This record gives sequence, structure tokens and C-alpha cells, in this order.
Amino acid sequence: MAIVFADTAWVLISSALVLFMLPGLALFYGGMVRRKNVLSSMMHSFVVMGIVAVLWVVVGYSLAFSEGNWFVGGLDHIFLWGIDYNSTTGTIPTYAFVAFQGMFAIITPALISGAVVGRIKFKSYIAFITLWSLIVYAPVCHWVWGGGFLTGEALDFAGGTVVHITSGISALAILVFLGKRKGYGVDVIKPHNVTLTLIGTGLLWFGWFGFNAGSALAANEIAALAFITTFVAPAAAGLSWMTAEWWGTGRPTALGFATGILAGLVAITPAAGFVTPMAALAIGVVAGVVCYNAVMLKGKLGYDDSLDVFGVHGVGGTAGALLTGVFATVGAAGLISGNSHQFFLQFEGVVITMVYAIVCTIGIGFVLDKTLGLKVSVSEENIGLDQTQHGEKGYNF
Amino acid sequence: MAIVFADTAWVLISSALVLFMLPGLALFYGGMVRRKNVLSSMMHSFVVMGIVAVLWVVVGYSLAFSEGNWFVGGLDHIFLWGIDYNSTTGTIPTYAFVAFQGMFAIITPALISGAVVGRIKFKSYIAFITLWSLIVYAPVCHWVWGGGFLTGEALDFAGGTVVHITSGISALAILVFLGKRKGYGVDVIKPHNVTLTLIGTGLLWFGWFGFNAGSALAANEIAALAFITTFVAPAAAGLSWMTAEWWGTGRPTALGFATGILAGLVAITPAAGFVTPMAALAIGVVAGVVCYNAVMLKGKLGYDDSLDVFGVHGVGGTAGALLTGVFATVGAAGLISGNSHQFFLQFEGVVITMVYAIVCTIGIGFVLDKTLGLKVSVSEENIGLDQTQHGEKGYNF
Amino acid sequence: MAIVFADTAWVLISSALVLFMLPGLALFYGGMVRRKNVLSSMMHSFVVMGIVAVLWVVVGYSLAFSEGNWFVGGLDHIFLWGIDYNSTTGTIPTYAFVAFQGMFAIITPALISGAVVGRIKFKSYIAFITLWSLIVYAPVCHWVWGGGFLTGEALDFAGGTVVHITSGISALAILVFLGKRKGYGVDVIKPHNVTLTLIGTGLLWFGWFGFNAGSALAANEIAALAFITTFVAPAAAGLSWMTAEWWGTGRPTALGFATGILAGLVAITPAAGFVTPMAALAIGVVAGVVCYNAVMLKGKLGYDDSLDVFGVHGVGGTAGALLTGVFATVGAAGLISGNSHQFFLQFEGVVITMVYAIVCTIGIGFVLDKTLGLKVSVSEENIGLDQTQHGEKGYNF
Amino acid sequence: MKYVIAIIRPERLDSVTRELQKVEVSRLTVSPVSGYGAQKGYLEVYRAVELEVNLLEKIKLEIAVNDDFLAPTIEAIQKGAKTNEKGEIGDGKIFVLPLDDVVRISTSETGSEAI
Amino acid sequence: MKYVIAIIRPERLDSVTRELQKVEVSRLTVSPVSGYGAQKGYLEVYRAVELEVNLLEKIKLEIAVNDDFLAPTIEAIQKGAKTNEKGEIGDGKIFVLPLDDVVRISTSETGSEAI
Amino acid sequence: MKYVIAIIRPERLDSVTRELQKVEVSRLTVSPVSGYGAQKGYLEVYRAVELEVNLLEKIKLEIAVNDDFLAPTIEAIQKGAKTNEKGEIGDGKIFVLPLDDVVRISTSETGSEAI
Ligand SMILES: Nc1ncnc2c1ncn2[C@@H]1O[C@H](COP(=O)(O)OP(=O)(O)O)[C@@H](O)[C@H]1O
Ligand SMILES: Nc1ncnc2c1ncn2[C@@H]1O[C@H](COP(=O)(O)OP(=O)(O)O)[C@@H](O)[C@H]1O
Ligand SMILES: Nc1ncnc2c1ncn2[C@@H]1O[C@H](COP(=O)(O)OP(=O)(O)O)[C@@H](O)[C@H]1O
Repeated sequence: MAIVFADTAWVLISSALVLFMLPGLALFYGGMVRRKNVLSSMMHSFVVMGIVAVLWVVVGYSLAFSEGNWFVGGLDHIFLWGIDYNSTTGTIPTYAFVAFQGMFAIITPALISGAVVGRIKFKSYIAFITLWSLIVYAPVCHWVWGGGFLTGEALDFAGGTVVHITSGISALAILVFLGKRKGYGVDVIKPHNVTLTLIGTGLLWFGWFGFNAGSALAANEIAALAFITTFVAPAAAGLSWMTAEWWGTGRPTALGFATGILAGLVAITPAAGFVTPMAALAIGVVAGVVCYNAVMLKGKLGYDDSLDVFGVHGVGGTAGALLTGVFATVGAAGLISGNSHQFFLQFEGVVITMVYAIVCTIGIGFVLDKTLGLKVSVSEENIGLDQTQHGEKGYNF
Repeated sequence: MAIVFADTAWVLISSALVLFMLPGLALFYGGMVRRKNVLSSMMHSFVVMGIVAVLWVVVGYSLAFSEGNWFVGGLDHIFLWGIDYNSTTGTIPTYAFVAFQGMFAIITPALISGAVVGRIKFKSYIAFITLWSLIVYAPVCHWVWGGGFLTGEALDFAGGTVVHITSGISALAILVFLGKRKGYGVDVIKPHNVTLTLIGTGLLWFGWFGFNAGSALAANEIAALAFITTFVAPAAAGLSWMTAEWWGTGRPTALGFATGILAGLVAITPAAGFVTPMAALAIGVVAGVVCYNAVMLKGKLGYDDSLDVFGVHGVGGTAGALLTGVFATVGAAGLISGNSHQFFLQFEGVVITMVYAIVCTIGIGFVLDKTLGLKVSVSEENIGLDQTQHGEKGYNF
Repeated sequence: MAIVFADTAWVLISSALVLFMLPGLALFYGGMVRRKNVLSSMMHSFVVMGIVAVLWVVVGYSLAFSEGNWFVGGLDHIFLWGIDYNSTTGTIPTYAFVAFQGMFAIITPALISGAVVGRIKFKSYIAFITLWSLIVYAPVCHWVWGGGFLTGEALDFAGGTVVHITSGISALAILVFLGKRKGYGVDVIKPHNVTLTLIGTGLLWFGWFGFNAGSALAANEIAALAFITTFVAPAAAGLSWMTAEWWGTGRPTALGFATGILAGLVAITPAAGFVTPMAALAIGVVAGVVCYNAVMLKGKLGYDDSLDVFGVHGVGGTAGALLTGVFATVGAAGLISGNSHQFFLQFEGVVITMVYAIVCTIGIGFVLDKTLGLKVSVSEENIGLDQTQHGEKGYNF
Repeated sequence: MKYVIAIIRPERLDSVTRELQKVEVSRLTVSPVSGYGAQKGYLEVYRAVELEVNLLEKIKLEIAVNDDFLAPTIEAIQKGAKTNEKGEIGDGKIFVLPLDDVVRISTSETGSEAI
Repeated sequence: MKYVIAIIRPERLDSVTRELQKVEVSRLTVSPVSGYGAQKGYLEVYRAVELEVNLLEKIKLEIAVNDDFLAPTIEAIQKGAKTNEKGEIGDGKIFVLPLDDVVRISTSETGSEAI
Repeated sequence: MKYVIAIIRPERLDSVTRELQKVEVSRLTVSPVSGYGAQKGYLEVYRAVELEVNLLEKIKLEIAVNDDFLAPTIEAIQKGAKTNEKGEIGDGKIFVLPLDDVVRISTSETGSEAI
């Protein structure tokens, strides 16, 4: 089939936008840690661009998207064998599709890094990302999008389940081995530079248009729909988080507003091309409030998901996946269209993914902890990971 | 009518680019304030993304673009009623058009914030933005682009009048109630981080390609024209501002060059798709010098338009609107094509918009000042708005 | 010929992306200098946007792309004469082509600035950029892309020779006159803010998709190929640089990883649309290691190419140009396709360009040194260029 | 010789140095600091966690002076640092510490010569 | 009167100020510093050049106190600054300097009144 | 015991600490400061407003030493901080303040032990 140039342009620019989310994430997270860990935290996002991009073209794409069984793809396309510049997927060159999907494979493990800042060994982080990409991401991606057993069942427009639930829940699971940062809950750990986090939020939202609207894989009316829902939901979520916080603490913080935007982006992701803008508004409002409360709860439960990966991506992703089952009206039918079965399918997708991700992450964590060791020493943690893991400092005179 | 995919792709990416101007603006302004107000200033741009995005889909779009009278649109499309993913506007999905126009509705009030940094109450700012969007922006947008009485009269390719004149003049008007920052004119108030302002300038220029070239609403030769004029004019304006400054003070500053670029972007906005690149060069040169002098003048007149919203957007926007009436040759005829009537129409458009914006802004300001109060206390101003309005600090150890 | 809308959209967004590389470069370089030179360094990138954009539409475009002789184009299109919004080049409006090519003309001299930070007079820098654009860039661009004697001989997909070799080698040549920074090799000169450099890297990679994939000048399968190679090569180069560094010093630095990405981007530039993704992987790996060693070598040779323009762009560009001659398989044939002649042509292109750029740069440098003077005084260097050349400081209380 | 440390408001820095120039004190060292004092700050909130803090931005001046310059220096700082005639909470403080010796690095001068 | 300078770990700042509040010392000046000390840092590498450095981030507190407040102040700092019961390398140091005079800028009060 | 404060050029920091190591002074505190001095700065311009300023970037070292270490410390700083043999304007200054007491937080050692 001949490619459609407009669709190609759209998917290519969308791919670039999704890759641009990585520096966005690096800033978002990097601003929230202490100065002594800023480069380490940013590197957690950057190095994934290196590792997973290479892994993806070597084997990941094949595991996720070549024909295989219900669980995982085959090895037909390792090293991108069998694909050349004339190959097409739908209306676009296959290379464009590989690149676009590769960006998703990159951002997903990078999201996890927010939970482990300030205490994970760099080499173990690299090992973790590598294993996690192959063992968790590639199969789940295959299930939902690549022809696996959830394809055509659970609705997931742009990765609520594949990206956000897997990363959010894995962030929680890996804490079994990493525990808390020293002084967590006693000393006060403040973001060293909130302006970085705000810039990061800007980059993330910008890039997310590629993430969601690009997932239409065509420059059509569904792309436009996904675009406008990705515009409305985070706006609403930012406001609802800010309102909750204003109400609760008397202070509408910039950090809170930014986190609310992110929660809205996460929640609209599975729904983007299936719901109306007004449903997106509702999803955004819910996501802001729910994630705010999830983050509040952390304080009480006492685990140290340092930058709230679970509270935002895990909870927001789950909320989004379920609400997709409620509000879907475009090209699918959810609860409000009287299709309660879809809601059940969504629920099923969430649970299966969560269980799989938890089990695998704990398995990977266990092996790495016994071999390389996951956590730095107390003294290294005190000094900071920039100096101890990378031999450099973020800021010099 | 069927949509054109290429136009859809172009308007969608342009919409994303325009939204990206908001973090750009946040950085541009945020770098110029003092450390104690950096988050407050950035939040002025960020929170508008939340408020106006929601307002726009709920009621603003309808007021601006649904059929109405000469003054304002009707309520046919509140909550985007009557629009679904199959609706089209020109050659693109209506949802894409709504989103694109929504970005303009967002950036316009955010521009005003540069005048009021360091002394406006956050809750009053929110109230101001909300009222101003509905009372000033939506009608003026309707006049010029939505079928109101200036549609087809005053030329305004991408918002010189609708965006920059309204915001620039309103920035001046609101100062009636906000007065000066404490110590203005006595103490020296320096930008706390010029690198942020430079990054912001980069984001703004980048996004402005979407703003201007996207306003062609098609990926055609007019888009290409608007693109190249948006490339040439700011370059020329940056140079002319820098030259004026070098001449005047002996120092070509980075901040000056950046502000010159912005002045050029503002001035080319109404003209972008109507003039040749060489006319854009001329417009840029004029804008740089004129805005430089306008900003110089402020010091003499003694008002505290803190970040020169009037000097850049008000003056630059006016210069651009009038020069559009001079240089228009593509799809319209200006003075140099012997059509002096167009110049008159431009003038008329500017004056009517200015008067309307001033009157409304003063009205809104008056009401808010009497109810919520607009200005923080002296002690809060001393301490800074980050701590007093948001309960946080930009930078922590 | 009628324009293709999708191609127009793609080239326009690509042009915006390439311009966005300038703030990226400003950050990349700005983060690596000391605080006292941060604005000066960033201005080196910013001011080029002003100067070269204007030069380009006035005369540069004509010199590079209008019909001329084997050496340089004519003056038919100065002031863009003979072009209007209906003109087309290939499948896109000529204005789009002019803008896209203008972005390349801008970034090339800006790259050089990394070698001269902290010691060049601002006015001399402006003069240098102006002359260099006209004397070096425009002719070489004409040779390779504009119908000159290398057109159709040396393969250069997106500017390995035209952009990176010219700038990289000129950076070295100009050091003949600028020498070392005070204290170089004795005092330790550390990057003042590595986070800026990382953000810059993110912007550069993002923009580079426009640079390389946009160079297809159409939204087709070659664009997709260039896109995916631009995705894979820098990832591989980042990893290979990091590995070399880890091996050599025991520390995988963030700065190193970022520089590796850049080296990969440079090296893939000439090859982007000619090679497979697997060849891109190989090119990336080689580029990372080779450039790492080139930068190491600098320390031993003792010249002060402050931010390693030669080590990254000169060496990386040369490696890329030669490897294109090895790996080209798409639309051209290299060594691995048994065409050793192409390798020779690549070699020839590199050598001729290098010699020409060196000679001209030394000539320009000589004249400027004798007239305006190139280097600031020792005392100005001590105080820093921000204060002495621009009368401002990056950071204020 | 005395080592004078003054904590002032950031925005008063220029007016303080102007006053100091007038009494011919033109060498000093400046740094940004944060201060707790009579002037109270505000509750801070990070990711839904409330913190009681009240750090405000201040500027710290350090000036080594010979004894006869001490009184004029203090007066000049006060004059420059006051927000208004009667002074306001948060205008800052001046601390005077004894200073045993000074060395000028470039010339190796010491003592009051070197100040 | 004494001028107390304490170098502590950044993350202990809040607990130190909490302890100081308890003994009614509520005025102080804070700044970020870098410290070399018994606690060692690490090799740094910039663009393939290795550097031997071991600067660590610390916080510096400056507190002017009247003599009778000296002992409680030091105690409070120690209490707040220790990482754990027995203390750890890198917990920091306290320096006590003599202080000749204090001036409160807004009121022109001097001496122990002004502290 | 003395409390030595030195203001040096940023780029000389490493050479100063190297010299200090040689005389076995390996504990110190560093912070970035801005200095006015004999070395003049330049006119600054912000948004078309000219300002007369001449703040230059410097580094401040603080080193508490026992009396017998004072002379070597000063010498080492001088040696490391000089731009060249004869020294240049702007190379910096060293201030020596009396120090009453030191406490090491982790161990509660005091006095010259604790330095
Ligand atoms: N005893 C003290 N020790 C150290 N710093 C102090 C002391 N008292 C005041 N300061 C510093 O001086 C600043 C101004 O003091 P503050 O009490 O707020 O106002 P006032 O100027 O009215 O005394 C404080 O923020 C703090 O940095
Ligand atoms: N003699 C000294 N002079 C100046 N600063 C010192 C001195 N000794 C220690 N410091 C500061 O105190 C910090 C903590 O001291 P360090 O020796 O690391 O641990 P400890 O708390 O076990 O003494 C150092 O990083 C340094 O900033
Ligand atoms: N009397 C002083 N009080 C405080 N700081 C001083 C004093 N004299 C010099 N300094 C600091 O030392 C730095 C270097 O001094 P400067 O006079 O420029 O050069 P020199 O090294 O030739 O004396 C100044 O920038 C300033 O920070």
C-alpha cells in the first residue's frame, strides 16, 4: 500500500515530540531532587534514550510487534530484519512506525526512575532498565497493541495501561529493595529548583500531543479529537489538583499545579481518541483530585516513592483506564453508552497488567540486588549520586 | 467537506507550538523578575493554560466563533455542543480549529501578567484572567475573526490586534490599580536569571511559527510566506534593537537582543501572510527601534510596566497593525499598493480595540479592587509572592 | 508544478525545528562555560539568528542556490528577487526552501563559537560570522547542494561536510589568533551548570530530526529513513562514548553521555537518508569512540578548543562523511556495496572543504585581528565577557 | 581593624554601596543569604506536605575596615539600607567582629595597609 | 556577645532550626556552602579530564548570640545536626567567634539589645 | 585559634586547595561571593537602564586553624592564589579573625582538638 505523506509527516513529528518528553521528564524530575542528585536524576532519563533506542531496533520491536503468540512477539524482525525503507505499516513507512513505537518504549522505563532517585547504583539502574524493557514492556505492549491477548479487548488509545500502569506499579514494586532515602520523613527534602520542574512540565505537555494525537497514526479527525482531549484534560486536572490543595493546605502551589497537569495527561492517555472533549474535562477533574489524594496518602503510608511515580502514573493511569471504559463513545462504547462489558474489560486489563508488572519487577529487583546490588552505601547517598556515581557536579563556581 | 490531512497535521502541530509558547513566556518573564517572585511569575503563565483552556471549551469558543451579532458570538456552541469529531471548519476538523484558537485565547491574557509581577494577589489574578478572557478577548476575537464588524475590514493575519494590542494596552490599564512595585525607580531591580529569559525567547520564536504560519490554517504557500516573514522580521528587530542600544548605552545586551526579537515577532504577527519577506525586514527594523524607544520612555514617564508588556506588545502590536496597512501586497493591498483606505481601516481597528480594552480592563480592575483587592500588602511584596501566594520557593538548598 | 501540502507542512515544521537548535546550542555551550561568560556564550548563538537570517535573504541564498558557476551562485536572487509566494522548488514553495536552508546557514557559524568562548570581542565575533557566512558557508553550500562542482559527487545528506566539517575545522583555524583562555591547562575550568547543557542536548536532538529528516524535503519514506537513523545513531554514540569514558576514567558522566549523543548526531548527518538503521548503529558506535578519543587528545596537544567543536564536529563530521562512503546503500552505493569510488569521492569532498575552510578562516581571522582585534584584554577576560562585552550578568541576587 | 558583616535587603544593595562610596569605602564582598528574623515568612507546601519555614532572601556584606572607618561605614550602611525614614522590620543588622590581620595576596602587604 | 558559625548537612537544616526555636533562638542567617573535611568526596571528570576534588554540599548558619545564650545555642545545633545518636563523619562543626557590636538597622539599637 | 577568611579568584580554587593540602590543611569551607575591590567592573545595562556596578565573581574560603598552622596556611593561600609570580590586581585578600572555640558536632570534641 502506498504511504500517505500527510500521515507520515504527522507520525514523524509526533515521534520527535515523544522523544522530546525525555528531556522534559529529566527536567521535571531533576528539579524536584536535591542539588547533589540533579545530574543523576537527569541521567536516569537520558541514558534510557541510549539504551532502549538501541535495544528497540535490535530486539524490542520484534518482541512487541512481530507475529508471535498471545504472550509475546517473535524474533522475525530482530535487527529490523525484513524491513526496509519501502516497507509500510498502515499508511506510513514501517520505519516511522518503528521509531514512533520506540519512543514509547523509551519513556516508559524512564518514568520509573522518579521513584528511585538519590539511592540507586547507576550500573544497576542500567541493568534494571534493560531487563525491564524486555521482560515487562515488550510483552505488555504486545498484549495490548501487537496482536496479543488483550488486543481488541481493553481500550488503550495511547498507553494508559502499557505505559503508565506498568511504570507506576513497577515504581512501587522496586521500592521493596530500595526502601527510603536517608532521612525521609524526618529531614525535609525540598525540590532544589522548581523552575526546572515547570519547564519540564511544559515540555511534557507539548510532547504529549505527539504521544496521544500521534497515536491515531494518521493526520485525521481522530488525531484532532485526541489532540483536543489532551488539551482539555490536563488543564482541568491542573485546576482540580490546585483547588484540592488550596482547600487542604491554604496554598495553591506551582509544583502542585504542574503535578496536576501531569496527572491529567496520564489519565487522558488511554481515552484520548475515544471520548469527547467534555468527557475529557470530567476525566481531568477526577484525575487531579484522585492523584492529589494518592500523593497525600503516601505521607501516611510511609513508603518513599520519591517523586510520586505511583501516585501520578499508577493511580492516574488506572483512573484513566477505568474512565475510558466509562466515557468511551467514539469508535467504542463505554458504560455511558450502556456497554458495561467494556468497563469490565478495562478492569481486567488493569489487573492483569499490574500483577504481571509487579511480579516481574520484584523478580528483576531480587536478582539485581543479589548480584550487582541495587542501593548505594549510606555514605554515597549522603554525598550524593552526582559525585559518587558520575564523578561530576551539576553546578560549579 | 472532507478534511485535508496535510492541513490537519499542520494545524495540529501549530496548535502544539502555540501552547508551547506558554512555558516560553513563563521563562521569558520568570527570568526577569527577582528570585522571590519567580514561581509566581511563571504561574501567571501556567495557570492560564488551566483556566482559559477550560473556559474556552465551555463558553469562550462559542462567544468568539459561533454565529451571533456584530459584537459577540452566540451560545450555540457552549460546551462544544453541535460539534463532533466529524465536524469540519474549512479543510480541517473543527476540533483542530477549536484547539488552535484556544491556544490564542490562552496566550493573550498571559501576556498581561508581565506588567503586574511581584504585587498582584494570586486569587485576584485568576479572577482577572477569567473575566478578561470573556469580556475583552472573546468579543474582540469575534470582531476580527469570528464574523463581527471588523471581519474583512482590518487585516490581522495572526493576532496583532486581537492578541497583542488588547494585551499590551490592558497591561497599562490595570496599572491604574496596581501602581508600582515597592522601590521601583529607587532600588535597582535586576533580572535574577537572564539565561531563563533567553531560553524563553527561543521557545517563543519556535512556537511563533505555529502562531503565524499556522494561522494560514492550511499547509500551503501562504503558510510558507507567513513562515519566512516570521523568520526575517524578528531577526531584523533583534539587530535593530541591539544597534539602538549599542548606540545609546555603549552595550549590546543579551536581554536587549532577546526583547528585540520579541518586538519583531509581535510586529510581524498581523502582517505575516500579507507581506513579502523584504517588507518583513523593514517591519522588523522599525519594530526594534520603536519598541526600544518605547521602553526607554517608560523610565521617564515613571509607570511600572514591570516587564514592558505595553512597550513591546502594545507598541509593537500597533506598529505592526499600521505597517500591515502600509506593506500588504499579498491577498490584500496596503499603502504601497496605493490603497490608503486599508491604512485607515487598520488605524480604526487599532483605536476601537484600544478604547474597548482600556474601558473594560479598568472596569474589571475596579470591581476586583473593591471586592477581592488586587494588590498584596507591602509586607507580602517585600517577602515575595512565591512564599506569600504559593507557599513555596523557586530554589532550595 | 503544484506544491504538495504534506511536503510543505513537513519542511516548515522541520525548519522551525532547525531554528530551535540555536537555543539548544546556546544552552549546550552556555552550560559548559563559567558563570561570568554564560550570556556571552549564549549570545554567540542568538546573535547569529539575527545576522545570518538577514544576510541569507539579502544575499546568502542567492550566492548558495541561484545559478552561478562551479564555485559560487549568482546574484539573481539577492533580496529574494524573482521569488514570490507562488514560486516552487521541488514540491514545496520556494519560500519554504529558502527558510529551511536559511536555518542551516545560521547554525553552521554558531557551532564555531564553542571554540572561542571567554575571549573573543563581541564586535569582532559579529564581523567574523558575517564574513565567514559569505566567504565560507555560501560557496561550500553551493558546491555540495547548489549546483557547484561537488553536487552529485560527494554524498552529504544533511550537511556533514557543509555544516560540520566547515565549522569544526574553522573552529580550529581561528584559534591561531585567539590562543588559549587565561589559565587553561593550569586552573580548572568547569562547566558552571551541567543541567543547561543537558537541556540543550535535548533541544538539539529534537531539532536534529528536522535537520536530517527534513532534508528529504518531502514527507516520504526517505524522511522516515533519515528519521530513524537520526534516532539510532546518537543513542549508540551516547552509549559508546559513555562506555569509553567509564572504561578510561571509571566514571560515566552526564556531560560525556550528552557529548556522545552530539557526536552521533553529527556523524549520522551526511549519511541519514543513505544508510540502514543498522548501519546507523555502527556509525554511532564509531562516532562515540572516535570523538571521545579526539577530545582526550586535545588535552595532550594543548590547544584550547574550549567546548570541543573540532573534536565533535570536525572529527565527527569527517567520520560521518567517510562512513557514508562505506555504508551507503539506499539511493547510492558505498564501499559495502562494492563501490569504492564513492569512498574516494567522500574523501575528496572532505579534503577540499577542509583546505578551503582553513585558508579562508585564517584569512578572515588575520584581517580582523589586524583591524578590530579579535581577543579581549587579559583584564576583560578575567572579569568575564558578560560584563565587559554586554554590560550585564547572567545571574543577579 | 574590624570585620563588619551586614545583612540587608537585596533591593537595597545598590543604595548601600552608593552610600559606602561616599565615605570612601569601596572594597567589600557580597553574597546572597537567607535570613530568619523578626520578619516572618510563610508556611511552605511541597507535594502536599506542609512545612513551617520563614526564610527570606537577604544580602550579606562583608567589609574589613580600619578602626577610624568603622563609624562612617556603619552609618553609611544604615542610611542606604533603610527602606524608609523610620526603618522597617526586616531592614537588617550589622555585626562588628574584631579583625587580627589582613593580607593582600598580590602585594603581600599586611595589616591596615592591606585593607 | 558571640558570633556562632555552624556548618551542617543540608538536610538537617530544618531540624536544627526546630531545636533552636525551642531554646528561643529564632534569628539567624543561612547560606549554602561547599565543604572539604574528614568526609571525603570523589574524583570528578569533565570532558575526559579527571580532577581530584572532594567538595560536599553543606549549609552554613550564622547566629549572633548574647553570652548567656551561647551554650544552649551550641547544644541545640548539635542536637539538630546529628544524623543519629552517635553522630557521623560529616555532621559538621561549630565555630565561635567574638563579636564586638551589633546594630539593628531599622531602630539603630546597638549591643545586646539588638541581637 | 584563628578563623581565616580568604577571597580569591574562582579559577584559582583548585590550586589553592592543592597548596593547602601540602601544608596539611585539608578542612575548609568554600562559597561563591561577589567582590568590589581595586579591580573595577563595568557599567551594566538592563532594559535600557544603565547601572554603575562593579561586582566581580570571587570565591570565599573559610578555614579554622590552630595558631601554629596560621602562617603556613596564609603562605599556601598566597602561593596558590597568585595569577603569576608578581601577583595581579584582583588576586584577593586574606582576613584573619580570632576564634574562641570550635565544636565538632559528631564527637562533641571542642577546642583545638576539633579543628
Ligand atoms: N542574631 C542574629 N544572628 C544572625 N543573623 C541575624 C540575627 N538577627 C538578624 N539576623 C539577620 O538579619 C536579617 C534581618 O533581621 P530581622 O530580624 O528580620 O529584621 P530587623 O532588621 O528588623 O532586625 C534576618 O533575616 C537575618 O538574616
Ligand atoms: N577547620 C575547618 N575550617 C573550616 N571549615 C571546616 C573545618 N573543619 C570542618 N569544616 C567544615 O565542616 C564540614 C564538616 O566537616 P567534616 O570534617 O567533613 O566532618 P565532621 O563533621 O566529622 O568534622 C566540612 O565539610 C567543612 O565545610
Ligand atoms: N576591605 C575589604 N573588605 C571586604 N572584602 C574585601 C576588601 N578588600 C578586598 N576585598 C575582597 O577581595 C577581592 C579582591 O580585592 P581587589 O581589591 O579587587 O584586588 P586585590 O587582590 O588587588 O586587593 C574583592 O573583590 C573583594 O571581594
